[in-house]
Amino acid sequence: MLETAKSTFQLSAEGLAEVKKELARYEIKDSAIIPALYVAQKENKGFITTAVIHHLGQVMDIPVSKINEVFKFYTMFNQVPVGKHHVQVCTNISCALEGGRELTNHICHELGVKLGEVTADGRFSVSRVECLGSCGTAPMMQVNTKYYESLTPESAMNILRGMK
Amino acid sequence: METKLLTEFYHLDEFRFLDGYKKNGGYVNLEKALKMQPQAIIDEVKASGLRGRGGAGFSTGMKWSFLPKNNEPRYLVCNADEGEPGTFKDRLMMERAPHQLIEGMIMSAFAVGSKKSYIYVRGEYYYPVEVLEQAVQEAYKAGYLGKNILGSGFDHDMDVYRGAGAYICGEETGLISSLEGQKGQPKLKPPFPAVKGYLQKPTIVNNVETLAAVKYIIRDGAAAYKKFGTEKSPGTKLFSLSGNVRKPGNYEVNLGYSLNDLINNEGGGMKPGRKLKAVIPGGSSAPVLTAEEASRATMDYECLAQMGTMLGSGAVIVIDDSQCMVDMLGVLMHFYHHESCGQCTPCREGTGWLNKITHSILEGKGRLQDIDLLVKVADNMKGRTICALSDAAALPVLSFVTKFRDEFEFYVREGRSKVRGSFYAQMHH
Amino acid sequence: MPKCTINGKEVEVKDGQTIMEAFYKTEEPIAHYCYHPGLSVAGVCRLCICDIEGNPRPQIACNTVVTEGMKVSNKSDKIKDGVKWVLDFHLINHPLDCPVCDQAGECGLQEQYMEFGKYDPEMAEHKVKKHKVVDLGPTVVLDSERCVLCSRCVRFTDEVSKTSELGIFNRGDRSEIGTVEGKKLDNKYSLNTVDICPVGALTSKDFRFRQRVWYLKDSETVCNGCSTGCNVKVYFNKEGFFRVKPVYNEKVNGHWMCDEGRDIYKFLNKDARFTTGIVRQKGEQTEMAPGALAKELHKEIKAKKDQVALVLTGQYTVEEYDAMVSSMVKEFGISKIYHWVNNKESFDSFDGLLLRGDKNPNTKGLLQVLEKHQIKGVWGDLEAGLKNKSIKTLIVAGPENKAVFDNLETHVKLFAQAEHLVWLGSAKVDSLLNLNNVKVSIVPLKTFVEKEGTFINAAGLEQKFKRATTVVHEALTLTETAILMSGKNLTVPMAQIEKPAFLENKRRQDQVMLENRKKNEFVFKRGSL
Amino acid sequence: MSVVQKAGAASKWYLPGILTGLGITFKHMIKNIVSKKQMVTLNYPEEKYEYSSRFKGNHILTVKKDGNIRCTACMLCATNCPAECIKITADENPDPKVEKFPISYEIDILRCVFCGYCEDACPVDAIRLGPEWQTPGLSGANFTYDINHLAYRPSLKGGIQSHVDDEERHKEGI
Repeated sequence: MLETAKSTFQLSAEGLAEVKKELARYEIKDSAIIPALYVAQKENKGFITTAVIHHLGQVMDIPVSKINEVFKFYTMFNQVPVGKHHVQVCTNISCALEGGRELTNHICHELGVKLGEVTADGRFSVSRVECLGSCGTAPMMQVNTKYYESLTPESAMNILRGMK
Repeated sequence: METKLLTEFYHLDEFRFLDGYKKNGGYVNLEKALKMQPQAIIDEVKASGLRGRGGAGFSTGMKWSFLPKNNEPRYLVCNADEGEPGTFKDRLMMERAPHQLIEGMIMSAFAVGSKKSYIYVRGEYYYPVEVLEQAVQEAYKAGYLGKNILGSGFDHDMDVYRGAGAYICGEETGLISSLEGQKGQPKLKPPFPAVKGYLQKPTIVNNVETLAAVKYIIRDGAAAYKKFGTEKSPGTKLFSLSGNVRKPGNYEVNLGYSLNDLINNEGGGMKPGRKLKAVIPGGSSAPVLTAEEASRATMDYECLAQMGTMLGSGAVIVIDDSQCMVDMLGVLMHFYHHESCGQCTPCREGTGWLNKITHSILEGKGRLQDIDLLVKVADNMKGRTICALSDAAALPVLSFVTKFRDEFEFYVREGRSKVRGSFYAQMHH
Repeated sequence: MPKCTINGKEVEVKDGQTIMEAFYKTEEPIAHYCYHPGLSVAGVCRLCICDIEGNPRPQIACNTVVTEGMKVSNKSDKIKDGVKWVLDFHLINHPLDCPVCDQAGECGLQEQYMEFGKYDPEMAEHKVKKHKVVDLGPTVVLDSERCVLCSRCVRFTDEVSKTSELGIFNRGDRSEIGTVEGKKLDNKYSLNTVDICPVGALTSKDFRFRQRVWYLKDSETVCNGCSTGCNVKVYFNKEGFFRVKPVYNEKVNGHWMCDEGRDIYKFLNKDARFTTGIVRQKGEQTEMAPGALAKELHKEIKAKKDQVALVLTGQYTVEEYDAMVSSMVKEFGISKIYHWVNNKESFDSFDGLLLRGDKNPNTKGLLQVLEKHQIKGVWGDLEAGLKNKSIKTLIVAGPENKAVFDNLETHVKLFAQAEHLVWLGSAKVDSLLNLNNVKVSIVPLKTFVEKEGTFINAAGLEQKFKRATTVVHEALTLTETAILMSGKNLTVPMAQIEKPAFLENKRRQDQVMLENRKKNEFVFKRGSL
Repeated sequence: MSVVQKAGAASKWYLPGILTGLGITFKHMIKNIVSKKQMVTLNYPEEKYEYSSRFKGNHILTVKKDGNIRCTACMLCATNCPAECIKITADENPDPKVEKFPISYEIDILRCVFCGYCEDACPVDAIRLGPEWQTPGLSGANFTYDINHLAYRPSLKGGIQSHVDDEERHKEGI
C-alpha cells in the first residue's frame, strides 16, 4: 500500500528545486513545510493527497505525521479536489452584514453546485470562508489568488462568467 | 477628522516603491536611528507610550525591555496575520506602504538587537505578499537590508513568510509555532516569547501598525508623538470601519476620537432609513456596544475598557436595525468553532458547543434554558485556556446575550427572528 | 529549593519544579489528563487548575513553577466548579460507551466524574462523530470518539520512542489522533501509548476484550524478558495472567517498558507449562509428583557423581542459583556446571532505551554465583563430555521463556546425547516429549511470578521481587528441587505461611471471593445507578 | 430443630386426630368434585399457572432488529450477580459500530437466585427476567443456559426485541 501511495505523486524538477530552496531558506527544516505544501498543491491540481504527504516526507526527510498535521491544520491546503477557479466567498460578520451569505447561495445556485463541490465541467468550486480582510468592501470573494470586492450577486456572476 | 500620520502618503501610488517612498521622506530617519544607542530607541518608544496595535494593547517599549540581557540571537517578527473579522488595516498598510513597515522594522530590529526578522503574512494575502517581497528586494538592493546597513555596522536580514489560513496564527505564540513549521497552536506561557520564542530564542512579535509607528516616533521624537491621542492612549490609530455604514474603509484618527464621529463623519453615517443598533468596536472578539453606549464611547483603550469592551485591532463593525443579533452571534460562533486550534479542551469543545446551541436556536429548536446555558458555557471558557481565543469566543456571547436578550428570547419562543422573521430557514433551505 | 504550601501542607521542591510535582510530592489529589511525569508539559487538558494566593486567575499546576512561599490550593468551591466544567467539556462529545470500552474501571474520565461530576448532562445537541475502531498498527486500536486529545501518545512517539508516527490532525473539535495512511504505529514501545492514554481511546489488541479490569488483581514484579529488568505489574485472576504494565523506577526503566516484555505473561499460564513430573523411558511416559521425582533423582546423582553435569540458563533467581550450585558442589562435589547462552550474536546489544540483546533477567546473577563457587565451566567441555560419554546424566535448568531461546531445539538435540536428561523447567518443550533414545525426567518448575527472589540486571542492580500468585501448585522452585535432589526434605517454616485473609477479617469464604472480584475502585452501588 | 412435646393422655390416642384429618380431606375432595372452579390447586403438569408478565423467571437475552444479540458483553451483569452464575466470553465484532459482543454467554440456572440484579445492571436492556419459571432437565448440562437457549429458544419465537435502537441512538448522536 505504501508503495502505491508513493508512486502516484512526484514533484516536477522545478517543484523539487523550489522545495529544496525553501528547505535551505529557513533556520529549521520544518519551516519549509508550509511553502513545500504550497508547491505540491500547485502541482497536484490544487489539492493534497496522502501520496503528496508521503512524497514530501521523503523529499524533506521529515516524519509524515508532522507534515500531515500541518496540512490538515491550515485551511488553504485543500483536502478535496477543487475546480480550476476556486471561488471562496467570505461569510464572516462584516460580509454577512452586507449579504455575503446570500451571495454564496446565489453563486452556488447559479453554478449548480453545493458548497465544497466542483462543477461538472471542473471549472468552478465554491466554498465559504472566514474573514479575508476585505471587510470595508464587503461582500467579497476570492477566486484562486485574486480578490473581487464590493460585489452584488449579479456582478459576482458576471465576473465568474467572464472566466475561461 | 482624520489625522494622517501613517497614512499621509497612502493616496500616492509611487509610495509603494522605494523611489516614491524615498521622495516622501522614506529611509531618512533610518540613518538617524542607526546612529542612536539601541537602548535609547527602546527608551524613546517606551516614552512615547506606544501600545500594541494588534489587539492586546500592551506597551511596546515594555515588551521590548523584557528581552533578556544576553548575547543570544534574537528575532523580530512582524505579525501581519490579520485575521480578526472586521480588520483590514494591515492589508492596506502592506499594499500601500511596504517600505514604511520595513523601515520601522529595521529600526525596531536595531533597537532590540535582532539580526533576523520575519514578516508573517496570512496566506490569503497573495497581493500584499507580492508587494512586500518586491519591497524587501528593493531594500536589499539599496543597502537598507543585509550586511552593514548604511555603514553602521548593523547587519539585518528580513524574510517574508506566508501563512496558510489559520486565525489562531495571529496569536503571537501560535504565529511562532506556525513559523517553526508546526501547526499554529499557541504555546504555553511562561516562558514568554520575549524570553523563549522562535526556536527557543528571545523573540519580539509586533503588529504591522505598531512597527510602522516606530518610524514616526524616531522621526518626531516621543514627545511629539504623545501629542496625538490621549494621555494614556497616545498616538494615532487606523480604524477599519465596516458593516452597515455608507462609507466603510480605513480611517486614521487620533486615539480618543469619538465613535459617534467616526461612524457619522468618516463613515458617512448609517444607510438611508436605518438606525444604529449595535457596534463591535474592536474586531469580532470585542464585546458588542449598544447604540446608546456607542454614542458615549471614545476610541481609546481606557474608555472602551471601562465600558466592558476593548479597542482590540480597531475594527469597528457597525450593525444597523435590520440585522438579527442571534444571527450575527451565529456567524461569530461558526467562525470561532472553525478557528479553534483544538488544543485546550474548554475552547475546543466549548466553541463547538456554543456554535451548536446558537444554531439550534437559529433553526428554531432552541429551549429557553439554552440562553442561560450559552452564558454558563461562555463563562466557563473564559480565562481557562492557553491563549485568548476562548475568551474571544466567550466575550461576544456574554455581551450579545446580556445586551440583546429580548431578541434571543423572542427567537426561542417564536422560532423566528424578531427583526428578520424566518429568514434563517430561507437562507439554509 | 523553594518551599510552598499545597492545601495547607508545606513541601519543599527542587528548583524549577512545578506545582504539579509539588502535588505529587504531598500526595494531594489533583485531576489531570495531559500531564505525564515522563513527557513534556502540554498544558492542554486544563483540569489541573488551582488557586495561587495573590493571583486572581486560577493557574494550571503543570506549567507553573513553584516560587518561594507560594500558597496553592485546589479545594475551593470555585476551583471545584471550574474542574467540573472542564470535565464537562471533556465529556460533551464523549460517546459514553463504557460498556464496550476496555478502559472502564481504570478510566480517567470515570474517576474524575465520580469525584467532580455526577450531574445531569446539559448538552442537548448531537455529538461530534469521529472514527471508531481504527487499526493503528499491529498492537494498538484507536477510538477517536473516546479520545480527549491530551496528546500524551503523540508526545510519547515524538519524545521517547522518537518514531513520530502519531499526530493530531484537523483542528477544533474535529481534531483526531491518527497515523498517516500507509504508515502504521509500529515500534518496539508502541504499547506504552496504551498505558499513558487516560481514557479508552488507545487499547491494546492483545488485551482487548479479554477481561474487565475489575476482575484483575495486580502484583509488582520484575520483568524477566531481558537483562534490563524493568519493574512491572502483572495482572491476573484465577483464570490466569492477562497483561503486563510498567511500574515507575527511576533507576531502571523510568515509566516505560517494551512491547516484547508485555508478552511475558503468555508463558506463565497453565497451557504453556509442564504441570506434572514426567519420566520418559524408551518411548514410554509416566507421570509422577514433581517432589517425588526430584527425590528419586538423589540416588542416581549420588551414585554417578562424576558423570553428572549441570546446565543453567540465566532465567532463575540468585537464591536459586546459589542453592543449586552449592548443593551440587558441596553435597556431591560436582563442578561440571555450564552456562547456556542464548542468542550469542546479539547478547550485548542495546537499543539505547530499554531493550537489551541479553534476553535473560539474571545473567549477571548467575555469573556472580558461579564465580563465588569458583566454577569455570566452558561450553566446549560439555559438548566434548557428551560426545565421549563422560557425561551421562545431564541436569538442565531450562528456560522459562523459551521464545527467546532461538537455539532451544538444537540444544535439546545436543543434550539428548546423554543417557539421562533431567529437565528442570516451567515451559512446555514439546521436543522433549519426542525423545525416545534417552531417559528424560521432567521436573516442572515455578515461574518468576510464583516465587520470590532477586534478579541482577545488566547494570548490576539487585532487584528483589515478591510472589504474585501460584499457577501450577505442584511445581517446585529450583531451590526446592536442589534440596530434594540432595536428599533432604522440604520443611516449611510456619511463619512463612500466609494467613488467609478471611480468617483475619472473620469473613465467610464466599465473601472473600466477592471482595476480590470487586476491587480496583469499581464501586457499583446497587440502586443508585 | 425444636420438638414440641405435647403432654396429656388423650394425645397418645392418634385415631381421633387421623379421623379429623381424613374428614377435612374428604370435605375438600367432595367440594372439588362438585365445583371444580373453586379448586385452589392445579393439575400440574397438565395445567400450569399463569404468572404476571413481571414475574422474574428465566432469563431472556434480547435481540436487535436484525436478530443479532443485543448484549455488548460489558459484564456488568456478571459483576453484579451475587450468585456468580453468569459467565461471558467477549470478542471483537467485525462491525465497528457494535465493536464488542459475547461469543459465549452462560447462566448456571441452578445457582441463580432470580434476584434480577443482572437486569438492573444492564446498560442496554440486553437481559431480562421473563415469565417462564420451569427449569426441568435430565442432566447437569441442561442447567447451563447458553446464548442459543437464552435468546433463541423456541418459546421466544425468534427472539425478543429490546426497545433501545442502535441506529436511532446513532442518528441522535448519543
